[in-house]
Amino acid sequence: MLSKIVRTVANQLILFILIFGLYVIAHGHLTPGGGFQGGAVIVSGVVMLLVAFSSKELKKSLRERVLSIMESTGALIFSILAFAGIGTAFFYNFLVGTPIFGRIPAPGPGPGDFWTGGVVPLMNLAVGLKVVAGLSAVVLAMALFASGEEIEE
Amino acid sequence: MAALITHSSILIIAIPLVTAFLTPLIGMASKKARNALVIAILTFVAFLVFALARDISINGIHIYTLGATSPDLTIPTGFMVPVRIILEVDGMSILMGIIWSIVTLAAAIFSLSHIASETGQNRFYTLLLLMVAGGFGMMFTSDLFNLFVFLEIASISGAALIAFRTKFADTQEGGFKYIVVSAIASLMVLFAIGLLYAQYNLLNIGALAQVIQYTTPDKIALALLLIAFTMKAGMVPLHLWFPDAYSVAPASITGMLVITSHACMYAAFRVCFTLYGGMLDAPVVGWILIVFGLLSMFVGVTMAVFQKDVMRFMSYHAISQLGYMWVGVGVGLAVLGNPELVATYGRDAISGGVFHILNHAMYKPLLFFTGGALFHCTGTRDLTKMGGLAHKMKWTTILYIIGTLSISGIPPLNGFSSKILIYESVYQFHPILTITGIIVSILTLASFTKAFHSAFMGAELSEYKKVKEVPRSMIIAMVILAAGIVFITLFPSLIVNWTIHPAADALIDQSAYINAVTGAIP
Amino acid sequence: MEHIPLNFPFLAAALLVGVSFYIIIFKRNLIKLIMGIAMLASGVNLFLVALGYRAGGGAPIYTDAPEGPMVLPVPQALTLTSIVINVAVLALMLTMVIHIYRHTGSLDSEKSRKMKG
Amino acid sequence: MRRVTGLIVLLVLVASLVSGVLLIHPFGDPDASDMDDYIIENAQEETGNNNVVASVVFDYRALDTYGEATILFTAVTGVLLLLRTRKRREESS
Amino acid sequence: MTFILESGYAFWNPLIWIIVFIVVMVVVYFFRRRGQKKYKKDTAQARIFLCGEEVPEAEQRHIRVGNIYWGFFETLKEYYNQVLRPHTGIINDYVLWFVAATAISAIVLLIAGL
Repeated sequence: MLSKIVRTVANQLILFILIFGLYVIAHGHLTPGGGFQGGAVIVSGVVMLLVAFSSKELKKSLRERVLSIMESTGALIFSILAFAGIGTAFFYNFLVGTPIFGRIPAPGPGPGDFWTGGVVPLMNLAVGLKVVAGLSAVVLAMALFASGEEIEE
Repeated sequence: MAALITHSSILIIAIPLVTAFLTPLIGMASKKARNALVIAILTFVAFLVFALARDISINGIHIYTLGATSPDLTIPTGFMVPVRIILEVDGMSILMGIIWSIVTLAAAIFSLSHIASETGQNRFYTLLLLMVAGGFGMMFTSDLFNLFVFLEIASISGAALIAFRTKFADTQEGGFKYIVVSAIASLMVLFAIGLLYAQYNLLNIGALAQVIQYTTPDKIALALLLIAFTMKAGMVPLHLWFPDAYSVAPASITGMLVITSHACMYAAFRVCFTLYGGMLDAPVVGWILIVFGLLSMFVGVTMAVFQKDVMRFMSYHAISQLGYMWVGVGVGLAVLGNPELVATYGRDAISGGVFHILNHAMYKPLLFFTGGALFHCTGTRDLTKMGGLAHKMKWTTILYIIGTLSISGIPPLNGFSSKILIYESVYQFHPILTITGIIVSILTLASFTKAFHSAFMGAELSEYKKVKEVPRSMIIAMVILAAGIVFITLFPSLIVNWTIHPAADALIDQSAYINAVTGAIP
Repeated sequence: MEHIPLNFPFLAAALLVGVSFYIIIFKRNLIKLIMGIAMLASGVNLFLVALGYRAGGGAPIYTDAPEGPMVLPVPQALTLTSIVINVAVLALMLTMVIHIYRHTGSLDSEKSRKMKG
Repeated sequence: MRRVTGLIVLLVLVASLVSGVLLIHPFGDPDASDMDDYIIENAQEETGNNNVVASVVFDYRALDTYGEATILFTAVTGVLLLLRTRKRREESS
Repeated sequence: MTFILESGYAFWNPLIWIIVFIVVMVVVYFFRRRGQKKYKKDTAQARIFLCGEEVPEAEQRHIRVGNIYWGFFETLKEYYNQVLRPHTGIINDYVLWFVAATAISAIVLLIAGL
């Protein structure tokens, strides 16, 4: 556990990292970024917390069981989105042309519309959830194992 | 039902994946529900595979374009080359799929009691299902990069499963070696994919095969792909990691790892026959495969005679048996440019090699399972500590004998029927290949007799007074594979006509694979 | 051969692969070996992403895109996939090395080995 | 001995890799780009995405991404499987 | 015919083999029945005779794996010395073999194409 200054700063900074990561995830279909990248940004915040506080402290708020469930949920959402298009073909982008994320942008360079992309923004969200949960679980498990703590089954 | 068949190729990959994501959630609630789910899903997948196999035997190559407006629409309307990922299942792929579905089902049943006393079972079954999906993906995809992705799924889950028993040091070492080798091999595959992509701007195997030129970068890419896949398949002199990784894994996983080796072998065949095909300098590549194959046969079996660890001993035999397939298919590849020789003995050689894959996939997991049963009962893999186990483990003994006779090519068991196909066709190419094959076969019988004697024969030993026959689920798993052996034994011609010849023809006939993608009428 | 001066990124990728193979072959420390594999992955990724470059091209994103050609999008997607795969592989490798160190007390690939022959 | 053989072999490999990469298209000028041009032109219309890379990742090559997500899941499961400790300690105590 | 496997030169039929096997077994059984009738179990007839020495316990008589095929290994000692040399068990060597095989096959393919 590092000094109080570091802990306080980390406590404040995590919010901004979280917002930035969510921005990267949510705008993955418009700007550079996406689920993996945004997820990695958020996990970097988790690593910062892990350095600032000890793994013992972090274990209280980030339960591995919860992380495991979150990860499975993300993967299942992704699978459901993939299976939903099976009426036509697996992974068919069935949301294009529907009210949800279904608008089609004007061809060529443009300002970009949030409600476009079909299933892509949703898949970005699912992947983001999965990456956040998965990589946090790995980092946390390694830290806990190194410090000789117990890891949940 | 028709819709199920249309989508079956992706369902075979996706259903185990979804189940793998669900397994941790269900496992938290109930162990029994989880076990039942795993077995049920694998049975359903096996059913789908057989349905797809029937469909392919009637309607020809099955094709599935992911995300297109219609699964048959491989190339976007008004365009020349495929853009999306395409799954393409032909005779060879479905043969591998049938093998994989049977062996995974048996392995899952075997695991039920084999790892019953260990912790971390939820994650074990998750990884097992992921490995199943990775294997099917490798066999069914027709996209090079997708092949790389599924290769990685299979190897990462395999490595984690090898290291499953964390309390032993050697499991960690075996898992580490396996993952290092896999990582390097798959990165080199990726490099080769980059070389091919740079020149033709394509990733689909069929579309690439149509335009490939065999330029210098193509040759480098061929060398990288070939050696990377042969390394993953465990060919001498790249076999060194093979016994280290296979001997320490739980026996059910070892049985599956053998088939992932076959899948990598299948990928190597796919690269040689389908991707390069007619452009290939066939005699040179054929001779490379034959020479390495002969080395595998001989070094594998002589190292096996030497071993004292039962799983290690069987792993070396797996290397040796893989050599037969390399030789058989290598001879077929060497004469590929000459249609006359292909008709005389090339097709028979390839059929023999492919038939040996099927046979090996039946008896080698069976033997590994018996080795696992010995470990389950005695707590050791060391043959020097064993003896007299036939008194207590009658079923295991009988199944071990079936496996032994089969692997040594004793008539009438199935190992003989594929070996005779290889011997007779390969003899016309070069007699020394057949002679080596027969010597290796004799040494195989000798070493298995030795292991049989030291583990099963002799008087009951005092330290194993309390040993009991293995639990029923393990016996059921072994009996499934033994039933496969008996079936192939009794109806060799049926199997060859229905599955082996279509597979061999799929390898020889490159144009059918290309036409299925590009949509040309054959 | 006339385009050698322009091919430096490809050359760098090939040399990076060579250097990382040197590390993997000659360094006995397991952590260094893992670093070598990470470098190998970087070399391959560099090669892949360099394949898609088009002179003067911008990112293949239409949102407020400048005029001009766009670089090829598929190599970028492949590289993204490959990077994530390598993260996964490295995590698993490090876990196994932690265990190897716990069991044998050594990170040397010769001293920590149990299986031979 | 091992060092010399290793270096020679390594140099041969690097030489062949270099000869391979030098003979492909010049940097910044791909020879063939049919597939990518098709994607750049049609991504907006077919998938409704302004970000062409995202449309490749999640639409044209979605199975790769599915596999990639699966690999991450696999690795996380593997790491958590290998670092499990609780039950073992109960056994030993 | 689902039983006959054509193999290029000849054919293979497991059914015929099994029938012949059964016939041979019957013949062997027939000869066996004509054997000595005086044999009795658990008499001195059936015991092991070791030059009058004391016979060790059944458990000690089991030949362990290390002692089987001793002559084979002794004859092939040179071969085994050579073949065991690459099996070092060091992961770096495994990668070296991979690099060597790739380099050699790349060279072979390049030279063969000239």
